[in-house]
Amino acid sequence: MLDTVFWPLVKIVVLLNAVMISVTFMTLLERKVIAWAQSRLGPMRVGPYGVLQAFADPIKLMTKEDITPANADKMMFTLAPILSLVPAFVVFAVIPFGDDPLYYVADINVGLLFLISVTSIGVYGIILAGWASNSKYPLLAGLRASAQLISYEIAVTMTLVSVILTAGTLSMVEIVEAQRETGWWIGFIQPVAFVLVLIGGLAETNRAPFDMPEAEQELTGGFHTEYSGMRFGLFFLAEYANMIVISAVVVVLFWGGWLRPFPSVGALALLDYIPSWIWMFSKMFLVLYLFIWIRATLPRYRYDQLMRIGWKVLIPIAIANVVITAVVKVLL
Amino acid sequence: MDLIWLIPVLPGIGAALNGLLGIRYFSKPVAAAIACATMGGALLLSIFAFAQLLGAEHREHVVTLAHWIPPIPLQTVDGLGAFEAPWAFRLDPLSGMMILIVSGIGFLIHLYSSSYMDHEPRGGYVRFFCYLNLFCFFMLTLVLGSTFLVMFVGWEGVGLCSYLLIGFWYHKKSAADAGKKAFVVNRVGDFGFVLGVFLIFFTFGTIDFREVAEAASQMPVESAAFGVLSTICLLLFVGAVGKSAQIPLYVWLPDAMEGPTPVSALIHAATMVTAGVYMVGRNAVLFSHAPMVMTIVAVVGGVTALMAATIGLVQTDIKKVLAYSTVSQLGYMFLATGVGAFGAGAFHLMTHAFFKALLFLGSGSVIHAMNDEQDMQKMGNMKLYMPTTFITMFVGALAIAGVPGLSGFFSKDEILAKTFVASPWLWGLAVVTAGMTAFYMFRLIFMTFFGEYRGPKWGGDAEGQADGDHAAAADDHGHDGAHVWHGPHESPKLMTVPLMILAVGAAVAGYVGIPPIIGDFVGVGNAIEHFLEPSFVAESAALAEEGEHAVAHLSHVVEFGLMAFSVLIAGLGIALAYHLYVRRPKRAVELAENWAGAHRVLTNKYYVDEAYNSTVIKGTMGSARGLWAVDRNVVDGAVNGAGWLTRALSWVSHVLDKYVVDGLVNLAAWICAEGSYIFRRGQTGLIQNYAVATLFGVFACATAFLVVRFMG
Amino acid sequence: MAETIVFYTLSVLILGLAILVVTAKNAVHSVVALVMTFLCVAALYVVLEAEFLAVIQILVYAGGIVVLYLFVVMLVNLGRSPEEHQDPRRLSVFGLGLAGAMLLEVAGIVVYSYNRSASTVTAPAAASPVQGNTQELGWLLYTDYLIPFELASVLLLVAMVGAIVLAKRDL
Amino acid sequence: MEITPAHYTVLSAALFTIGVIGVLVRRNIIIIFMAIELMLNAVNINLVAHAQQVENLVGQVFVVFVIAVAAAEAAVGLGIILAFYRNKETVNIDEMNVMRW
Repeated sequence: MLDTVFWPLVKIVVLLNAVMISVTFMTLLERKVIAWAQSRLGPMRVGPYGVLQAFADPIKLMTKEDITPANADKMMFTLAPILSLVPAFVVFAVIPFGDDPLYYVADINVGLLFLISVTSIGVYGIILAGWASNSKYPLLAGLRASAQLISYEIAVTMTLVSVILTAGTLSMVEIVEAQRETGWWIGFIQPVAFVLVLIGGLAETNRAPFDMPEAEQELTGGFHTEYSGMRFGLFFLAEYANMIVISAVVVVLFWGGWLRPFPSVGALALLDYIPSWIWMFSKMFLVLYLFIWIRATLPRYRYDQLMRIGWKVLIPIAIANVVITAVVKVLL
Repeated sequence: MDLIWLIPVLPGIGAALNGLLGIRYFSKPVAAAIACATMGGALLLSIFAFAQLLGAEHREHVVTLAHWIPPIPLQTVDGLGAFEAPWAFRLDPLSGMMILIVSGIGFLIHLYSSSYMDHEPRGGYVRFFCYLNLFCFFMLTLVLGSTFLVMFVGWEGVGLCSYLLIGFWYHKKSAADAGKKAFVVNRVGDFGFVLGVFLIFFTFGTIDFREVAEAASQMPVESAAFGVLSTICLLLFVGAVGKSAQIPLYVWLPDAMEGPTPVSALIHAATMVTAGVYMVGRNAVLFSHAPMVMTIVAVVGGVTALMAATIGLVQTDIKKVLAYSTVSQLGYMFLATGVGAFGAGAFHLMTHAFFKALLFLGSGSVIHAMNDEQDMQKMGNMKLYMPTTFITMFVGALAIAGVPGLSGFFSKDEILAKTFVASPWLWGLAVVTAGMTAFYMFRLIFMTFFGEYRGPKWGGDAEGQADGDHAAAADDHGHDGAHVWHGPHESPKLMTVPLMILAVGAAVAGYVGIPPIIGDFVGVGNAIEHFLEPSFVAESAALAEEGEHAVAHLSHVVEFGLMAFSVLIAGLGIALAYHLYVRRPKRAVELAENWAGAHRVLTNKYYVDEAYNSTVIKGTMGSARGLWAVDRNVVDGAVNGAGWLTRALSWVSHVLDKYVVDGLVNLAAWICAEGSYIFRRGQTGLIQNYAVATLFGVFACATAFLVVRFMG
Repeated sequence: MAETIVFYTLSVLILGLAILVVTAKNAVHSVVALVMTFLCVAALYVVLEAEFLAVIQILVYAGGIVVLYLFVVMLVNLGRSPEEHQDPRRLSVFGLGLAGAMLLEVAGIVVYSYNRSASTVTAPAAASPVQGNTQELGWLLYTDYLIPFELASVLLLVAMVGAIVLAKRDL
Repeated sequence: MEITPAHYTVLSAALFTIGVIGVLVRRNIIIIFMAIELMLNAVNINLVAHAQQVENLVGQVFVVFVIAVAAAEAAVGLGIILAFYRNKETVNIDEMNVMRW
């Protein structure tokens, strides 16, 4: 009972808190990085170099008035942010942050599939938020967002199939183990898949340059226009949690997870003294930094271009990649 | 030699190109170039093939291109035979000579035409070359064909082209009528030819020339009885008579002069009309076995020669003179074949092709120069204006008249010699004809080129201006539609060069067939006769027995005498012509007045056309009218009566249908419609009600199951 | 014990949400209830040791099909309720009763049958060369059921083409 | 109390009946479609439960096929609904009777 219920519950609590705290610092990091990219300083007032801004923002959100529009569908209006947040948190259950069972909640044999399917639930939060607001801009944004998410989900899933073929397993832990055994990170074997997953990940988290659902100029803020206070905060939390998930997935699938660089080179064995979770987190940080960097650099796509790229470029490339991978796999 | 099939096909391609694309898209030079190029190609191929044939051991080569008609079982005299017709072409000495003539003269005439037809609008010009090429295609098919059927394709094809070309200026009623006449008259002959081919297949079970000849050579010579071979030959000869314009079917040829002059030269002088002679020669073995028919051939040929020559004496239209001359010369050829001298006939065919084509082209040149004037009475002194034409035509006239040293002398003399052996009577006819030939040809030359100019005046230009200017004028006057005539002038180079080539041919072509009397003297044999022999003679035991009389040779003295006599006669004819038409032109008119009756008969061509008109044509029309009347009154009456009866019956049926049958049908429908009101209520269109019905069915099944389980 | 609790909890959730699907006035509420139902059914699959199916259930049903329903519901956003017009000839009440009766009958049959033959003779599956639910399922699909599997892919392709043809205003 | 396949079967029957009722009673055709999905799920539960009972995965294979067919059905069915809605401005099944008689 202790092992099956208690410790997992402890791990879940720790993990969720860690995620929430890291999200707060993510927002700070993003503001700072974009500011530096634009030759600004970013938040400087709260704490030294604005470090405490990370806590100021959540406190502000939590204390603001929570408004529900008069003609909104109240039940759905409340349900939507929850539906959005829950899948984002649930997927953390299958992500291994280190080589020891201590560092992950569960290693289920269909881990990757579980991850894909649970993230696909997240779309309901967005679409219902748009609909429940009973306002035309959120509705449009919600429809756009869901269309975008579904489209790119296909591309990403197809791409992941090639990764699964390469690793030969669906379990996240075993995928990393497979990379240790071959000595090659899958990112080197499947560079195309990596690029596809990166692009798809950006799109699925509604990040620039695919931040169509929250395009302020067109939709006055997107599907959460009518939201305020903590309910808005939940959406916010879900988005950044999703970013962390994507970064973790990219690292686990392509860049060896918690493995040190060149896991097959014995000469670098001294790097093993660094704990595995530090490798994991540093790699995730690099990926997250890349996301912010992209946001600071690239302009937003137009909606039709976005859909066209998804259907006419990414999906065909993903399918071709699967076919080539399968053929190579059979031949080897 | 395996490429001989290309010889006919090349002009065929040209015709297809010009006919399918050219009439819409090609310019005049392009069309002419295509036509001339294909003919030139055919000529080159013919020369190569002929050269190879000369070098070959076995002088016969058959190329089978494809199977046209697969073997069909048909009834023959000895049971079932397989009627089979491959697309096969046969090259042997006879056809080799013919393809040289056809493609050679054809090529020259194509060249000539490209200038002669320049007045035509573009469409007509291209159409002309399409027809001309098509004609060459069919003519070469005819001479190269290895079976009667392939030959017949060519035979009918040239007839068609002849019709098309005679009626080339179809807007002119006389031309259209002449074409029609040629076609209809030819039909009579073709009918005989087809019957002959049928009989051949029925008799021999094959239609291949070689096989037929071999089979025929095994049969006895029908010198006494008129047997099956004689019938075949007679039927074939009917075809030849039609195609080669012999009595009684010659009437179409003079009328055929309505066509453009190159056409007259090519089709109605050099090639097509000789097809009959070629066909008889091709079937020499058959004819050799039917002496009675040979006699008919000889007599028909002789009589035609004389009759046409007499008509030719008085004609004033330059082309009509040449047309009757052609008929007459063809008569000569038949005379030769009729007396068994197939080689001599073929030889004359060749020389005649040269000089008659030359004469026609020359006359065309003159007509051209005279602004389409054909009446010799309106010409005169043309030698001043067109020296090249005059010289070449003069050579042609000398050749046809039989002046020693030129081609006509050799071929004609040989025919005369062979005829003398067979029958002095026929020889007499032929010699008289020869004299007349000399007379009317030189009458033509003298009326046209000598004497005073009698034609219409032309504007501006002073008489006797230098020839060069006119030639230059001739070159550009073809370009404008409103063709202004600047007086007689020499024709352009494209027309005169073929004339010169033909003149050379007419002069020297005879030397391939030097008669024994001279040949023995100089030490040269009769090359052509020797060359052609394999085509005419098959290994025939039966023939060899009776062969003595056919191959009997004349002594040199007799032959020399005959030759001298014919030369004398020809000289007399020329002298008479000179006397009557150069020295004392008035005398000719007086003569015509003194012999007014005979002159009228001759001018009206013995009233043959009128006779045909009043008998054959009137008879046909009358019987047609009678049949029409029968058709209208009896047949139509019967049909109308049947129609009335049907209507009456159908009215009865209609009444029955409407009230009885329809009533029953409507009753059934009414019952259905009324009955459906009850059931329609269930069809609500509510799909859920249907689902309820389904569910009810499931429920009933489950209930039944339960009932059976627990109650039963 | 744990299984019993989980089963009954999930059963109540499934049936309750399913009733909500059928009775909800607002179609969007129906759709949300449907998603919940499917998630609970997925959980039931996990209980039944069918992890792969559970994931597929979420991925395909919840993540795919029901999103499609939601889309259509939003696109067909009517000014008037589609339930306004009612044909007087419908047999809804009769159908309702019939369905209830059916349920009772089936339940009776099931209970009776299982009580009569408490333990069914199980046909043990042929020894599979691979281990694990997903692998075994894949093995079956790609060996014994290869042709139906390929046919299903063709069916999906046809459905895709058909849906595009139907939905596109002008091709 | 042990959970037997009978429990699952009864659950399945209940879910199926709810689906049937939805099909028979509702007039919004989209909801009818959703009710059909419920019925399919009821069948799936049955299949999976018995597959576990007889320790044979064939039942699960069939569930995979059922899901594939359900996806196809949803795509085409919703396409038809959209096309119909464009023409008639309604999704009420009682008004969809143009092919009656």
